[in-house]
Amino acid sequence: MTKEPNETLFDAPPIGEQERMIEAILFASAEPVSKTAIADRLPHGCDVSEALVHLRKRYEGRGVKLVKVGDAWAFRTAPDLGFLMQKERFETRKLSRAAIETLAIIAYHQPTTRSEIEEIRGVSVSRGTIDLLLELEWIKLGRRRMTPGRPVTFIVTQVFLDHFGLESERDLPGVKELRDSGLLDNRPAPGGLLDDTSQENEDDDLENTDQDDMFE
Amino acid sequence: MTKEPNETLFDAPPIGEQERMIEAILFASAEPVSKTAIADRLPHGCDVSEALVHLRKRYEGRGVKLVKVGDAWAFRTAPDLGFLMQKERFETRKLSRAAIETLAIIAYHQPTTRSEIEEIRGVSVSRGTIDLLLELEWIKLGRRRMTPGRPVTFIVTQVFLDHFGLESERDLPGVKELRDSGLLDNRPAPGGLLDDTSQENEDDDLENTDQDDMFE
Amino acid sequence: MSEPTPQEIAEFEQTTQERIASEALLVDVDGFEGPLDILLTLARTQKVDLRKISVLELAEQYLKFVEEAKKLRIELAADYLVMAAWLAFLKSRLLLPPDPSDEGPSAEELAAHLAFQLERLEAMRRSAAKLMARDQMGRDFFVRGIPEAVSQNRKVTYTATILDLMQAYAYIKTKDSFEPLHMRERERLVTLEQALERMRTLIGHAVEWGDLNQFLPDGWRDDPKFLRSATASTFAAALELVKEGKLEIRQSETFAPIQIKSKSSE
Repeated sequence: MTKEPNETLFDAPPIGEQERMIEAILFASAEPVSKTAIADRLPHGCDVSEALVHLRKRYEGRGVKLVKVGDAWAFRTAPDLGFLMQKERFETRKLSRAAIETLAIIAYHQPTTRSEIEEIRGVSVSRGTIDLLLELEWIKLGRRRMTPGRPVTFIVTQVFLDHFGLESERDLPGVKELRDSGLLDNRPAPGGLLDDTSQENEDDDLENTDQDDMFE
Repeated sequence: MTKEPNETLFDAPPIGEQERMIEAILFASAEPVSKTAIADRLPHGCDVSEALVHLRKRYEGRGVKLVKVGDAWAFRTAPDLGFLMQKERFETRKLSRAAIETLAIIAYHQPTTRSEIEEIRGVSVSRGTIDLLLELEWIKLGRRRMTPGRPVTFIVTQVFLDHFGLESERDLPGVKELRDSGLLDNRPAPGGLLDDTSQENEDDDLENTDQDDMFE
Repeated sequence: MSEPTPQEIAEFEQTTQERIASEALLVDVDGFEGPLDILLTLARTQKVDLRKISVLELAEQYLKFVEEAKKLRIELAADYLVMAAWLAFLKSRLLLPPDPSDEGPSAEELAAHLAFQLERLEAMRRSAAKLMARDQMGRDFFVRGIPEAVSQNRKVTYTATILDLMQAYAYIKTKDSFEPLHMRERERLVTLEQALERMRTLIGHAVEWGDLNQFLPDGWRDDPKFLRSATASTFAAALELVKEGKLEIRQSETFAPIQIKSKSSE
């Protein structure tokens, strides 16, 4: 394979120029753009990481800020100016307690299975709750658990991180304290007596098909 | 006239703060925002014009710029970075047999006419094949032949020579050399090796005028 | 009628409060998300750290709650009753001295796990609340309002090497001298006529049943391609001769050797 001529013909542009190129790319996108995607669009030889550091600093204290979402980057308005944005605000349906708790359990325990969620909450998880979270693209399917039945697991998405302004799952509020205190451990019930939820839940699943319980 | 109470109750935020407020509004708005609309959303007493001047200056030479659209304001990608908004996908294709044969005939027999090419190849030459070679700038039109109908002739170009690493057309190896190098010894073995070549050439039949046949 | 003593009033008020409290819990039972949720609510009334909770007391509170529900003829879902049965079991185990012959987890282990579950549920509730209290997109911060689409341009480059070029030319220049499919090659076939002619001269000798392939022309058995041609022609010729009444033909089973015999020999 022959190389593109410009790969070798030209040096990478100066860092300031790289910075404004990234600025343009990120400004133009509503979704976070991954570092790789940025690099793909810049001339060869650019140092995306370095330019991003400069750019982030440049926007500190401004009306918009450069945020990291997983391995991607995006401009977002400064949260303290939210009050100006009445026009842009979109009314989201208020999530039910069941949906919020399920989301939190997935975020903090991911990858986690449905029966683990049910064990933590002590009630069955209605199919509609999971469906809603999938629809919002806040959760997605992870790898199957290598246990009998190979149950699917759920994990949170970049959309979730973006929505809650999180750089990564490690930035979930209080996650370190929870882990240190052992509350995120998967601790099975001794003798499995209380762990009877799975059985109960099967009938619950069948009855519980309406989504009403998700919204307050 | 009595003044509005809030005019005197609160001072307008400092100009820097007004600037970042406008920055956020213009960033998040789905369309350009007029000065009046900006003023409506800012706290009372702000000097929108003044703040806009500052903001515009701040973005001078950056990857995005503050532009006036009619009587409204918006952020736009800097014009010189428009190329970043185009993603180019490079594809490398091998020239089809029909195209390479046509090119070879032009190279060895130039200046040559279309009907001569057809005579040598024994099949018609599709318009697309010639067009592609012209587009690649590997061939160009030569002088018209001084025969009835004054047909156009084709000759190869400097681009052709550069691509194939030739100094001049005279550097093309002669038929004798081809034979000596064994290139002419690809005489098919008895029993139908000829079949696959004739198949490839079928594309180039008279009916076939679309360009699909050019690519293998 | 005597006035109630202050003590009586106080008692009455206390019981009223308790009754209101317990009824509130019951009337609201629909709002609870299962027995664990009820237990967590009851546990909070102990006003101690969940790690120091008295599971025995909690079990009693829960059982009392279920009793109250029965009295008020409130139908509790099955899982509430399952929990009640389990807590009754746990309570008796906690009260009795441990039986050394008992297998499985101890009452203390079971109680500790229940406490862990309650603590974990509460922690998740708190985390969920913290999560929802964060700045949220579309509420507190906003995305770019005028995104610019990235247009896709496809750029095709063509490649060909000097070798491609030369081979192509070589092919054209030698094409004329290629020999078309030769009749000479066709001569290596046995036609039906040839086979028939040959068979006619041979069948006179076939007085006994003999395999058909004995009648194949010499020198045709080595090359499988020619063998096939000869076999087909000879077989067709044999059938033709059978039709003429000059030959008999038989085969014991599928794929078995085909045998022929001269008919005139009988």
